[in-house]
Amino acid sequence: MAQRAPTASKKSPQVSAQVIKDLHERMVRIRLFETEAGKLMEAGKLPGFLHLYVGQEAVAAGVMAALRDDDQITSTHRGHGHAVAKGVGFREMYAELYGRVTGACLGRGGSMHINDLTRGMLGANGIVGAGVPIAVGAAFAARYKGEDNVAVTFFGDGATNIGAWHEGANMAAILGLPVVFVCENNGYAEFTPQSGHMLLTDVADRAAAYGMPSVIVDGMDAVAVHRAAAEAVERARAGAGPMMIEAKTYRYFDHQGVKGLRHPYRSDEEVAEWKARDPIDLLEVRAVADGTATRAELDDVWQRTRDEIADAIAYAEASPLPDPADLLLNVYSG
Amino acid sequence: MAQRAPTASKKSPQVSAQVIKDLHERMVRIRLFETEAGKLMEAGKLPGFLHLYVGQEAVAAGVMAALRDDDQITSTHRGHGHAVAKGVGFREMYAELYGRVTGACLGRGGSMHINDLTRGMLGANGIVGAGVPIAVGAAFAARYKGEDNVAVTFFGDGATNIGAWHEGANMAAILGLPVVFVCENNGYAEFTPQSGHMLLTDVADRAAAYGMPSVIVDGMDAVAVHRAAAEAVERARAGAGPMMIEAKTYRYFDHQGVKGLRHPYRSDEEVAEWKARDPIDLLEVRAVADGTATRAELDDVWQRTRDEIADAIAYAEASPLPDPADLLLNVYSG
Amino acid sequence: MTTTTEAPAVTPVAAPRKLSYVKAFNEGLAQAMREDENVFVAGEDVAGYGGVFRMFDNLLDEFGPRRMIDTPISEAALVGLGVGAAARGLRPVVDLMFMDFIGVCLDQIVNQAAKMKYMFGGALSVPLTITTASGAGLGAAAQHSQSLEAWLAHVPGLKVVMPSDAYTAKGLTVSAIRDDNPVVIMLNKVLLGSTSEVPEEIYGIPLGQAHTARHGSDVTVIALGRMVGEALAAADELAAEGVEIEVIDPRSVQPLDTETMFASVRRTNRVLVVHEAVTFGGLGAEIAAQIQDAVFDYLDAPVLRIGAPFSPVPFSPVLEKAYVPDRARIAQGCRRLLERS
Amino acid sequence: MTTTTEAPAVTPVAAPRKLSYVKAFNEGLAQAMREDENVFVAGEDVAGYGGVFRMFDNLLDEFGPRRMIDTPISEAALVGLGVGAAARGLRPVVDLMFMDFIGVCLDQIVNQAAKMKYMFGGALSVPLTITTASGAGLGAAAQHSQSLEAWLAHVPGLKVVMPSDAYTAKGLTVSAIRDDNPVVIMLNKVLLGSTSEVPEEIYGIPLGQAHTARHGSDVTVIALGRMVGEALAAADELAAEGVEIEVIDPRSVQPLDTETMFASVRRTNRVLVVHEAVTFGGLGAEIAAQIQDAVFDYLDAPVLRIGAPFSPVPFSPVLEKAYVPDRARIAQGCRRLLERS
Ligand SMILES: Cc1ncc(C[n+]2csc(CCOP(=O)(O)OP(=O)(O)O)c2C)c(N)n1
Ligand SMILES: Cc1ncc(C[n+]2csc(CCOP(=O)(O)OP(=O)(O)O)c2C)c(N)n1
Ligand SMILES: [Mg+2]
Ligand SMILES: [Mg+2]
Repeated sequence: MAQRAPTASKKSPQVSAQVIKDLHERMVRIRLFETEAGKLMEAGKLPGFLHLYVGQEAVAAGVMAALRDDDQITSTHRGHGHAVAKGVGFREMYAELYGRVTGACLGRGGSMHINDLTRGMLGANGIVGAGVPIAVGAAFAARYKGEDNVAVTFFGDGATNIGAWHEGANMAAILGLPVVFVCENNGYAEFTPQSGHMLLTDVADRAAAYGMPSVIVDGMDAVAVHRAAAEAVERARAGAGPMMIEAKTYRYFDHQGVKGLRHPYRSDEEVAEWKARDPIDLLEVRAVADGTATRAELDDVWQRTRDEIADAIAYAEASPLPDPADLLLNVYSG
Repeated sequence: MAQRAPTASKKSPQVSAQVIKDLHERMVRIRLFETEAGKLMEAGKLPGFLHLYVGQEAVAAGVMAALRDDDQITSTHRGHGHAVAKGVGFREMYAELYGRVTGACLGRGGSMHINDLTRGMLGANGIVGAGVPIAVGAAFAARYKGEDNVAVTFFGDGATNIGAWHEGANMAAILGLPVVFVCENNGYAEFTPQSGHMLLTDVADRAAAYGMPSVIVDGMDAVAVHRAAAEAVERARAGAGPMMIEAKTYRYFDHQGVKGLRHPYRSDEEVAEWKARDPIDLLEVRAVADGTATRAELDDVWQRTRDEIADAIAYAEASPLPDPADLLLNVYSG
Repeated sequence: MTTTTEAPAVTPVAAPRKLSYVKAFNEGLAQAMREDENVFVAGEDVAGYGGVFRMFDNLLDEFGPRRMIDTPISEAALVGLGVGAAARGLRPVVDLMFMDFIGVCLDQIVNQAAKMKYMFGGALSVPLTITTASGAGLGAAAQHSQSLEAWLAHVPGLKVVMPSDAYTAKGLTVSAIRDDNPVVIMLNKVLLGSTSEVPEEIYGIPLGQAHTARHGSDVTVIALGRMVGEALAAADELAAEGVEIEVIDPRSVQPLDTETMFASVRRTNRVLVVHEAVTFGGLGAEIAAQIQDAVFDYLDAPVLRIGAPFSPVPFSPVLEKAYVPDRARIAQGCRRLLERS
Repeated sequence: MTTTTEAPAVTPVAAPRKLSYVKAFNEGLAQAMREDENVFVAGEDVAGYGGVFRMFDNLLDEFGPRRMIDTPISEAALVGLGVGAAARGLRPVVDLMFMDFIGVCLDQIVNQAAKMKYMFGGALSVPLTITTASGAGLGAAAQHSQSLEAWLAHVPGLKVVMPSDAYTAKGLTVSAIRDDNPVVIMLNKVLLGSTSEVPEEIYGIPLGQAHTARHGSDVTVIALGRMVGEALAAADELAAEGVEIEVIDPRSVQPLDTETMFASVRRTNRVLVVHEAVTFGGLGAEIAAQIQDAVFDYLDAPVLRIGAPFSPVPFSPVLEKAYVPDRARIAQGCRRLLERS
């Protein structure tokens, strides 16, 4: 069954111009970071795997704009968007993709382990679903210490089929922890459509199995995501326990890499339908139409970001490689 | 939160006298098998652990009376009731509890691994939830081979919190396999009440997360269980896919052993309330009242079963121990 | 179903057919599926997509959706499905994609598949095959690069094979599927595209029979999986120095054919074991322990082990290269063994 | 938090206090909780019930439900909770009840807890303690009796300790909790009620430091966990025959103090390693491999390993008894070593 693009909400967004600009900038940053990363991979400059986030920007941007710096997130194999939106620097991220010692993981982790504890980014993760219980633990720690930060865990539609996801959801619910569960439903788990991996139309319906409320949002509409996230986050922060958000979204590139397609698992029409509702376009058109931003302002964001990316890539390329003599660095503490 | 005993259905059971007698006999067989096993354990005659099924007889009896011999079941750590009801012999079972070479596992498995492939009993299991995917596999095999047998997997309320349960339920649903999920909700996972391990009142509500229908039955009423099971089994046999039954029931003895209580996790009132609705009493009273069976007929079942048990225990005690020289027997096939 | 078709002697014909490792695996699997209607394949993206490593290419076309099953991301249920189906007489092949994912389903492999026959008093067999891709070298980092054969070989009831080239990838796959026990096939990711001569007809390679890949009299090198090729390359290098290395490929690590190793060491008196896995607690430890026990008096030097250092697999290629043993380190090890009088 | 209070010398006072293994564990845990507000305990029935082995008795009374958490049967989420909480600065103690259940949560232990610091470039520590009961001897059969230290010791980033008596149960527990790395504490089920002298004050026992439990000159016996007591009993038996056995208790198997072993073997020239786990691929293999490598020239006989045979743990006590190594087999092994010239 093909993933259908939700139709745009006609309601005018009830968020401030500042938030709109914030969402826009976060999305542009992700889009350009990822597009350039894809090009670098195609050019053979990056080792390892690359799961690009392009198309899903509204989700990371919308959620992260609702978080404080000390709020914690756990991410997935498709984690760059979350990292960028949470404020992890381009330099550390590209340097990591290049395997340089200046990278976010000192070159030890690569794409799937980018993290930044100073920004509450508790790491991408190579194991589907594994970040879910870790976020539950982060939320536990917050409550234990009497802090009011919350944890957000991102996962795909496919990830909701794995045991750790189920266990993590129930654990958060029974312990009443401040965790927001964000399902980025892009309609596919690798090459398997949602209809091939679960009988439900809405992943959000799974929340009820844990006594957890849930909401479904248009994952191409950053404002819609943001409003839902702000509500869920405030709810969690106030001690009302976990909640789930399902954002219906789409990835533009292949599961891994840029164009590895050898199996027509998605139709051209489907891809086109979703791209026609590109989250950045959508936000820009509305922002210009309602006077929130001028075209020039928006263009300036793109240009500034491009410059920052060029600098970051140059930084990464100029950075030294790790020293094989340090192979055992950080295996243990102390 | 205390587990409340459901009130008895006032509807007169719409099943034949033969089925009533069948249910009665299966329950008596379980009750006596378990009561005697408990005594043997108390007397220090049985090594290992013993998770008694007393109190829950209506579930095993009700479900198994709806199955054919070639239907398959997977069971749990609390598996004697399922085995007895599925027709596994007392001799092999007691001999196994005694660790004799004549036992159901040749003395290798003990209580938690009793099985009988000739009766479709695919084994008790020491790992909570592990039997669930195995039943899914058995159902897969049936459909693959074009056979119309179904698989039933038993599990407790607590087991629905483990990943394998979730994965198994979704797998059965998406593959549309003939599996019946039977939750024996006895209100506790070891010493933790249901309210301490999930936010739901009805475990059956979890079925919706897989697009699976479900039904809740009075697990002290063998007829009610039987009718629900017959429906679910026929549905599965007809190719309509999996379904979940939640039977609200209670265990009379401790989680493990007979009276290991050191923590008042259940009130005397609660225990008494449930015992007042003893599944065998309930059936006997109704059967005598509506003329389905005479007291003498029912007593005869008890007596015959007692005799068979005495014989089986004598058989077990007279059976030889395994020979340590055969330690490596059956590690591999071929 | 345990009969093993012996490998046909590779007679030198006009143009011996070469096949890649992954295609040889695929061919063996397809032939085993043709041979036995009870064989089916289940896993994530194995059917429609043909597997992320193309291990299952074209099988959906030939065998259809009844025998090629795409599953949700639910490895515990996937292996459990295999266990249940095997218990009921089928011969499932379930794919774990990356070996590193085994941590989410090890209970079904170790506590269910491996022990069921024993615990049940022999009442059934579990003819389950588990395929998975292991090994470092692709910059896939710590959670997608492990070689965990030591865990599995420590489990009574399991068998574990590590094909070292296309020929063994096919033959071990066929034997694994024909075997009545749970067998884990560890395909090496770096070898997927490597080619060697592969007979067209179906053939099995006996599990638990080591193969002497090269004969030599000076040092025995026992190499697992991808390290066999590295050892052969090291042998070439050392041959130029006048040193003759014997290379043994155990092919299966459980059961492990130690007799072939002992016999070799009795001749060479020096032995090196090499694998990709971390040295500490790796298979090399078991092999070394058995050798020093069985042929103690023949050893002119302690058994030398080469494996990965005690760290997770690093991402950066410069580190990963230093991490994984290679021909240079093997040659180096052999020289060290020979220096010892 | 990595400072280790050295074990106070056990000075012979009027009536040295004896405590059971499980109570010593409990006392160490309670003292560590008093010492550090960031320590909490989570697991199935650990709070209200005090743990099925009474490991957590009375802790709920003292520390309340904030620090003693009963969880659902969700071991993957339980360990994950610990990983996340540890990453955020707490010092979680999570309980797995039976070690055999590790197969349902190994991913969180091995791919998350153990690797996180490394993969993240050192950005954090994971000061997580995992407690679990291991070992055979209670007729608990194949899924409730395993000793799986070999799996864990093979994982870079983890530490693993195996207390052999009440004294080490307390001290290793304290050190595990104080350690900034993930540490698995394997309590032995059969030892739970066994008693030994245990100081009342809090003390740590350094991880990675073996203890020579008995000095002797004829054979070194390296024994893990419960086997230490068996080895000491065998030593008594052999002493009557005029044979002096040195018994080494590694206490922690990762890190493993091989120097103490090497030094001993240099004096005794004969060594036996004994553990409850299956011999093939067990820790004994690693120890044997290291010893034959490091002190090859000092060995008068090959390193002898004694472990369980290659089968799941059988249920029937008569089989289980034959399965688990004991003092008789250890004594027998020592005699065999001494026969060898
Ligand atoms: C436990 C585990 N199983 C399988 C994989 C391989 N894998 C990586 S991503 C992926 C698909 C995930 O789908 P989804 O959760 O929908 O996320 P998306 O890729 O669509 O963002 C799979 C199967 C894995 N990394 N971990
Ligand atoms: C994976 C796993 N975790 C924990 C246990 C220990 N354990 C055995 S039975 C049990 C409680 C099961 O509760 P429930 O599913 O409700 O079944 P009941 O005992 O009530 O019949 C637990 C925690 C286990 N055997 N396996
Ligand atoms: Mg997806
Ligand atoms: Mg229960």
